[in-house]
Amino acid sequence: MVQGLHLMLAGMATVFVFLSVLVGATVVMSRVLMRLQGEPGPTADEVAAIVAAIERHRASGPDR
Amino acid sequence: MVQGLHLMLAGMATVFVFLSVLVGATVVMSRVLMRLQGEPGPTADEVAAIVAAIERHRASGPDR
Amino acid sequence: MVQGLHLMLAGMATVFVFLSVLVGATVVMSRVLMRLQGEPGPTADEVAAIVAAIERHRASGPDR
Amino acid sequence: MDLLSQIWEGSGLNQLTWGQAIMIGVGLVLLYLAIARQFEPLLLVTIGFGGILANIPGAGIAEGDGLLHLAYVVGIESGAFPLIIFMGVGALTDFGPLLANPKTLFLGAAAQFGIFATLLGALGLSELGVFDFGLREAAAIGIIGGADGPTAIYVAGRLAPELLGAIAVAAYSYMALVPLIQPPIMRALTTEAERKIEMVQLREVSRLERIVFPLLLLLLVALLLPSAAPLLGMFCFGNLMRECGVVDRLSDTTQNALINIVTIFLGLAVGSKLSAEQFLVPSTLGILALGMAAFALGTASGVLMGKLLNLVTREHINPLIGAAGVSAVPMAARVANRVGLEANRHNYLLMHAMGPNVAGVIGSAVAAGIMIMLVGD
Amino acid sequence: MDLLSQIWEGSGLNQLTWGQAIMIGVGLVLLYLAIARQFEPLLLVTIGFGGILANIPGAGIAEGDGLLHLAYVVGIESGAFPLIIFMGVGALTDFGPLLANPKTLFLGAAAQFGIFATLLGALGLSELGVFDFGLREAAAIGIIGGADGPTAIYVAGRLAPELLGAIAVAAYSYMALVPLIQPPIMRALTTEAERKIEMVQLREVSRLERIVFPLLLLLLVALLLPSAAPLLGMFCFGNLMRECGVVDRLSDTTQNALINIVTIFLGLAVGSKLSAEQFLVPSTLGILALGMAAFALGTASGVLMGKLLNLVTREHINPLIGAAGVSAVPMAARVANRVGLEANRHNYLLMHAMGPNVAGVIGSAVAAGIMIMLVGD
Amino acid sequence: MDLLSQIWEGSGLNQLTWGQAIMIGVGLVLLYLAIARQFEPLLLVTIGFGGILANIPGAGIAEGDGLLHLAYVVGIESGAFPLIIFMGVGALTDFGPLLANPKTLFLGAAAQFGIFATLLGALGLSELGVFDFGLREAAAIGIIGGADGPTAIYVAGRLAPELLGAIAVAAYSYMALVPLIQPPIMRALTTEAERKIEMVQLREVSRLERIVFPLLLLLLVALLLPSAAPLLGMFCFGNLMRECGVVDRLSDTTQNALINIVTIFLGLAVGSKLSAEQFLVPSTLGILALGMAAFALGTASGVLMGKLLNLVTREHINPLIGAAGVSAVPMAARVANRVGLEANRHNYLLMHAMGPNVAGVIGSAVAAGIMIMLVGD
Ligand code: NA
Ligand code: NA
Ligand code: NA
Repeated sequence: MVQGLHLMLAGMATVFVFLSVLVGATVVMSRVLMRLQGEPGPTADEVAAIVAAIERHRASGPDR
Repeated sequence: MVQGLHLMLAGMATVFVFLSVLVGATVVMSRVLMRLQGEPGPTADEVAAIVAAIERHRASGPDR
Repeated sequence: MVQGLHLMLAGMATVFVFLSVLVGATVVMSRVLMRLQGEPGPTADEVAAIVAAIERHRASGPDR
Repeated sequence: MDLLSQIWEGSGLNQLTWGQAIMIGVGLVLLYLAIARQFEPLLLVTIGFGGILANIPGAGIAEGDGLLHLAYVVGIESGAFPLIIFMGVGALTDFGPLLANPKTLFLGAAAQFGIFATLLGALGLSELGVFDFGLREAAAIGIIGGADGPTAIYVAGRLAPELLGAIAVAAYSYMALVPLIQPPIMRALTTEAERKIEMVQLREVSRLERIVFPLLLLLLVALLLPSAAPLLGMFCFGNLMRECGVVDRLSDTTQNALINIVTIFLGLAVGSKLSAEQFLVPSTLGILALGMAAFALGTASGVLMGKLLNLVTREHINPLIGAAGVSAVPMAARVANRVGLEANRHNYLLMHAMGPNVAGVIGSAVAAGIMIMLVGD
Repeated sequence: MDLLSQIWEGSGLNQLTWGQAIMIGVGLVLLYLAIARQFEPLLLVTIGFGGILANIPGAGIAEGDGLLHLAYVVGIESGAFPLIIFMGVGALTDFGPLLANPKTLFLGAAAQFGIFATLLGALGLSELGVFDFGLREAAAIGIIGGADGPTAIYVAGRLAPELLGAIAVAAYSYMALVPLIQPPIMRALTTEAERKIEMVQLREVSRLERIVFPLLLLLLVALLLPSAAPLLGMFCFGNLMRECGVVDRLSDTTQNALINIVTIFLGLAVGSKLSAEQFLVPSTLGILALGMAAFALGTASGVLMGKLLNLVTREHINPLIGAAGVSAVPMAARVANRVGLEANRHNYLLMHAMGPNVAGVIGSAVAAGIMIMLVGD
Repeated sequence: MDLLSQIWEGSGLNQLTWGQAIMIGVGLVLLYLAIARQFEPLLLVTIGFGGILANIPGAGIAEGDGLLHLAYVVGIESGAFPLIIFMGVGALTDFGPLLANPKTLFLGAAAQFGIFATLLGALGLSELGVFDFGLREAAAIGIIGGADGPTAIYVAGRLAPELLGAIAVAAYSYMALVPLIQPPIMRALTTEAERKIEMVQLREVSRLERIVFPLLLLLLVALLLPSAAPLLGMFCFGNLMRECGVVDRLSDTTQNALINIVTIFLGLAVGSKLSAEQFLVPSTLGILALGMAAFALGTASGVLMGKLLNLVTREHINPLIGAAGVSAVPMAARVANRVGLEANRHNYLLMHAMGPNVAGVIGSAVAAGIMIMLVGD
């Protein structure tokens, strides 16, 4: 009975740890792959914002 | 040889008994299932006759 | 090493003998089957020539 | 050189025995019959080729850990292959015609007389010194008359494995020869008038009847003859999968991929028993002769039972369909149809003959069960 | 006559025990449920028929060298059949919905609570003297709550083979009963407002994500829980064949011929464990009761986890899809969809519920790995 | 807590060795090559995945009664899987181009020089102390030059099972690399004029020739080289089923369900030999180097034989098709076609190259038979 309780706690803990790690790994994997593939990729607005940001950065930095 | 003769008689007897029972069981099975399913089922005339019979029965029996 | 050399010689010899026999057998087989099946078979001209030859033979031979 | 002499010593030219050469010839004849004459090609192509492989000198394909011997041990010694084939046959069988006219089961019973008469004949001829078959061998030979390949292989594997090659070859060859063997017997035993008998159209059979029938048959086997349960159990299982309508994907696979795969290895494994020592013996001639007798007697008793039934029942049947009671599905039913058409060109007996035809499968499986119980220790 | 008495002695009428008669009845009931009520027919037709075959008196089909016993030894004792089925399930599984919404994996984790609580319950009731289950038996019973047939059979074959028949029957029966078991629990634990929650359309998942996911899962199993590697490894292998796009012919065969062939023999082999001595014992009732509790608890914890997730994450989910975390693919997802439609007739939860549904398969395979590591020596 | 430490001790993080980690990486590389580069995907997906499963620490999938080890014992130690695959290859092979131009068999013979030269090289390098291969190992490595997967696996399983993993990986990888390995060699050994040679259209081959050819080949094997009979016998059997026209259902199943099922388990079983102890050894580099040499030498000798044939026969052939004599069906034939088109864009050599291509399959099976006879005791 006590053995069963320990087993339950260890078991549920392992299940949750395993699936939590899997959630994390899956999210990271999806993000990495999306970035690699550019899919669905940044929208036109986002691209415009990024381009603007880069230009501002370049304009501001005399050290580059 | 005698053994063979006995085997033949016992064998053919068993084959016939088994298949005769199977014929009987199949016939009974088909009848029961046909009745259960109403298939092909009573014709319209038969239904009329049955209904009439029931009504006659009801009419005649004060005990019901 | 010497053993390997012998093995190489014996091996390549066997491979060539085997496949040479197979080439020969295949060629013979194809010829025999083509003849048996009459395939591609005699052309119409060849048939005409054969028929003519037979008729000449019949005409010439009083012994038949 | 040493290696070349080793190659020569290992060659077939050096090692081939007369027996092996003849058996390779037998294998080629079986392939010829299967391919050019279409004698039961699914089995005779595989058995014939297996027989050739088994007789390649020194290759050891049918011994030890050779592939064909493995297939034999795994699939035939264990009984698994014929049982799986029988499940497939069940999944391919339509019991509709039998259910529409159950009395045709009697025709399938009568045709099993060939099995038992041949058993008796084999024992009698052994007593006379013509052959030398014991009870187990005689029973295995008799089952050729069941005209049902997997049943014959199953019984031979249990009762007389040393005869399995010859028995399987005889069974499949005669099944292919049914169009030659049966018609003379059918014509000799019937009058022109009998052959002209037209039968009433079969009734429709409901789906529920089709589902219940294999279970009914299974329960009767369980109660009356458990020794037939492996064969008929798998047969009923295949048929239930076919008819129940809820496991069509299993039924499809059973009727196709599974039965085909097992047929290939069953045929090769049977071929592995076509060794010269086991096949080129006088008893093979005895098996071929007795097997032919079994087919002829089964055909005759099926037809005679048809005539007998006409004496005692109201609704007449055409006695020709009795010949289909030997099984040899569906060849024997087609033969009955053809002979019927000769007598009366509007008389289509095919569907009527399918009843006794599948009844014959049940009948010979029942006979096999009796044999195994009474003869197999 | 001697032979006739031998036939009588060998008959089922003479040999049948009450236990066998009852088990044949149980087999017929399973067939009825499978065929007439469509309870998991692929497995209950084969298990039910196998159970009947196993109880035919004197036939010995489920013992010694009988076909069903051979199937059991070859396929279940070795673990091969459930693993091959799991490969097939992998090849049939679409991880798209899970990849689009990975947090549904938590629902699949929570639903495994049913497994462990039932294990605890089985041990507690044994301590109270109600049942008599040891740790291995309790673990094997708990796994019924995984609602996943091959996982349950695999674990039972390893930890408690004597209970395998009852556990498999319970698992498949309750999977079929999911539409009856789950809705009351789902309604009791959710408010009308929760059941009405509409979820945002799932994003498209790229082919590359689908290919990488089974490999990612495999690597995590290898690093964290190798004892789950046989089950999850074969599952990932099947899924990789499905998704990689370069071995479609292998994937097709895995999804059809192979899984069908193995299902037939798996079912018959499980049926071979439905002997009276092993099934007609009080512990079977315990297994049925505890298995039901496991399903109910798993459903409840899945739903509650759904509610908990809504407390901590921004993007709300409908807690009904938590019930699909028990697995019972795809039945539990359909139930979630149906209950959702009752509350809001524009609320199609099916695709959303497929995420926790396949997460539940992973979850119970993980739980199985833990059990095998900690309990199976 | 005790259980948590048990879980940690059982985890891969705790148990993983460097060797296992590297081998998992090797498995992932094979999967990458198979999926992203389409290197022989049917085999490299299954072998690569099997290799990963075999290296999961503590899971024991490739040892004892683990599924992959069972598959290895049942299918590869027995020789059954490669033989069944070879039967399937036979059923997929069209001997038409070979029958239309039988002298292309000489090209298939010449290309086997790669096998024997590599054997010699392996022994020589071992004598020099570079590697440490005995006669059996050298023979098994040489057979990589046969460019034929099942033949290589069959021979390695018989002669050097400890090298089987590396040999199979080398064989399939180089078969996939044929489009890179062969063209430079082909161009170096031929003149522009030779590469431009156009060949006369192949004649039609009758059905009867196609049926008789596998039997003719089988009889020659039986008479001359029985040790090649298992491989070539099954190959001829598959081809006869294909061509005879009366067992199409068996042929279809052989070409689809059966070969697919066996491919899955063959690949997993080969993967089970990718353990760190057996694969991460210097001899693997030797096998990879020697295997590459075998491919190159086979290609060269095939091309040179083509040039030689043109010296002695009237009807010229394009020596490029000699390169197809190594086998690697149908990749090498496609390569010959492509290189031919580069020289003369109206020169379609594909059908002409199919003759030496299938001749190479026969040639390496003959070489395998010789090896097994002379080297395997
Ligand atoms: Na029969
Ligand atoms: Na689950
Ligand atoms: Na080759």
